[in-house]
Amino acid sequence: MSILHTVNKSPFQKNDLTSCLAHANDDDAVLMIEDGVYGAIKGTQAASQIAAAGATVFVLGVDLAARGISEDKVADGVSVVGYDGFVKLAAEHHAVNSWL
Amino acid sequence: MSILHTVNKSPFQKNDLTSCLAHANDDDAVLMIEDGVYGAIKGTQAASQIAAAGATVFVLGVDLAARGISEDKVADGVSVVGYDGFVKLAAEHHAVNSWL
Amino acid sequence: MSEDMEDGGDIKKFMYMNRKAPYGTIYALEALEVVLIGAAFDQDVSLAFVDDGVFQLTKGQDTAGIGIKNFSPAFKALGDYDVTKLYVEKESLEERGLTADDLMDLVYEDEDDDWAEKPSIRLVSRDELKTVLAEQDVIMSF
Amino acid sequence: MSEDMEDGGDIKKFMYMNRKAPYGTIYALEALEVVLIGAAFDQDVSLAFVDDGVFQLTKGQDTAGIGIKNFSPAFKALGDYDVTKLYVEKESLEERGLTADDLMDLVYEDEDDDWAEKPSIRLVSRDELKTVLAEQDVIMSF
Amino acid sequence: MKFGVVVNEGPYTHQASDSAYQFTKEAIAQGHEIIRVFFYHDGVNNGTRLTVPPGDDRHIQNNWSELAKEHNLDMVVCIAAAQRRGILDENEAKRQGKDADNIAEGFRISGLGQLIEAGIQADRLVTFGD
Amino acid sequence: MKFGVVVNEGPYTHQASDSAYQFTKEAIAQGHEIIRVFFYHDGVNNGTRLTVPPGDDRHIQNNWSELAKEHNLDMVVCIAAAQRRGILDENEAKRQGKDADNIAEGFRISGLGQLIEAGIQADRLVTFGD
Repeated sequence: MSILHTVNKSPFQKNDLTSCLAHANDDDAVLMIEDGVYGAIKGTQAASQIAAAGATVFVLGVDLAARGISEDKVADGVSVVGYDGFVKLAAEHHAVNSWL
Repeated sequence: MSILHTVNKSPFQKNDLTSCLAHANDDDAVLMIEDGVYGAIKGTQAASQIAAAGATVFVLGVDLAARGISEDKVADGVSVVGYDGFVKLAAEHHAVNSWL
Repeated sequence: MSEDMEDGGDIKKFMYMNRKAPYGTIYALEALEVVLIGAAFDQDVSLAFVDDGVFQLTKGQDTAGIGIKNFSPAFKALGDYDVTKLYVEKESLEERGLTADDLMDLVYEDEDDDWAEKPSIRLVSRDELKTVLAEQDVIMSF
Repeated sequence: MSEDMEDGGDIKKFMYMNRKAPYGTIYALEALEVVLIGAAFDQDVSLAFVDDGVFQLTKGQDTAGIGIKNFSPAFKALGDYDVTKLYVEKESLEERGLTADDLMDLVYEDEDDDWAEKPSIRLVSRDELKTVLAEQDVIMSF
Repeated sequence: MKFGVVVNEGPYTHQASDSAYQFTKEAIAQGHEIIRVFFYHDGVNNGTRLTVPPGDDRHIQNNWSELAKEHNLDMVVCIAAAQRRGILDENEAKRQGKDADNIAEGFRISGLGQLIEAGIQADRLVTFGD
Repeated sequence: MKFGVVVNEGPYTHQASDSAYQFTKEAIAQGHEIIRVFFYHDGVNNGTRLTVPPGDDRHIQNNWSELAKEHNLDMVVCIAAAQRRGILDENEAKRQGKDADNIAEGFRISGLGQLIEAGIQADRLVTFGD
């Protein structure tokens, strides 16, 4: 059974994304929201961790836009979704685990 | 002129201690309080960073005791002080920088 | 699905994820309050202690000097509430310079084994915990 | 000591340390509110953007989709309030995959140089910032 | 599908309440049922009617109260968390000997059991916090 | 020596207010002068009189109010931060058309200028937060 994980904190200041990726199974999904969206920026340590992870990784587009991170800065392998996608991901997975 | 830096967050989950130590000058003092006191535990990555730092490092004893970290677990080079020591350190340095 | 129709209701697997240290913030205490209330609901309850969450279980906590109530004794009551599965992640302990000896002795009496006293803390590797997480129906995070 | 007895009062060096990203928490916005009020007090004001604080200055912020007010335009007003020293740490930018081109153009008019328009953002290395920090009288952290 | 939503931080300081609000609106728009919005920890502070945010910013409490009215949402503030933080309804204020209350329209104060119940009854429980 | 103390988080949720209280008491005990305690961000929530913490825990607001009374402390709650979060005194409540106020004894509501002034007048400004 697969889980949707949400991460809402910057990976540059807090370990939540690192810990989430280390605890996610390969059929899980990880969605970065709020300050968590900074994890989507390409060319960073966070992007390397995401590339190495087994889980599928998403990022909330409206939180990216709010922070002035344009989609051409988003690392390969990270899919941008809206709140509609967030609700769908929550429905498609068996449980939601928020990494607070 | 020297600064007293305070760090109140766990170094295992947040980067505040790392950033503080990287920005402290050699004549500065760093005081770990609240959840920051976990940085005083010997044998950890945080303890290695402290050992390599130029600044003098202190830890608030009452916050250690609250968390069940006995003083024999405190890394060499970290001095345990009480609130009396905290106030004195604040008075002795030119300014206080809280790493929030 | 871990559903069970006896007693006319579903039994769900509830996981309380504890990732924060005590006292610096209130999340650990208020998480424990949820667990204690939740124990009355006859669900299949587990707790995980990961990252700084392992600090919640240290023995010898003495909060007199900071003026905050020491709530660590309440973990000892969990067994009486049939909350008997406390998963503690080995990697999180090690990174923090702790061993199982630094943690409180938490036990429960096993009604299926002549009320023998058994440890509630289950030391698990990160990989073992991943398997436990995948089985859960509801994950509450603190 | 950076004390100055002219005008009958001391002038202190005030440093506002910004280490948090905008919108996820309110600290960045409420820090800016302090800076704007503080500008009326004729002190020697600097701002530092370190760690996630550098994210406060990205250009193109558009908050329509999250329903929160976009306060980044207010940084452009700082020059008019004689707040002209914004230290941005290079190492913090680089770790986050950003360059100076990703930041807003913030300028002020230099009254000592025939009101020439000059950049307010000063890119500094961590070592340079350490020197600036050592000179401060009051450090407010957000 | 039945969703439960948990809000663990107060208004304005963290984005949690804003995100939960956007998520809840979108879930309703997709035809899902929101069986409860539960406010815990500092989340109880979303339920005070005394906030006066700047006129050019969103009014978080009003947004929740209006959404609740429109869609008949059950918005529950945890009583234990609320007492610690000074969120009271008229009954609680009387019972505690306080001379004022501050609960906003559409919020009700109840026990933690309501959170567990939401976990049991909802198909998905989604938590927003810090 | 003159100290200013800043509290940036609310009661119970973070240790900041407890630490600031212990620091302030000790500074007074050592003969220092506390020129002001300034409550900013969620720190304004320390100033509500409506909290009802469990009987076996500390009462943070009472502790501050009593310390202020005993040592004539100037405890200032930032007005802008307080409005966002629903902390009002009688005047503010009237001005904003609210039917209740919740400020506690010993706290006064004023502007951010009081924080800057504390920075200028104090020999040391010490901040507690998250």
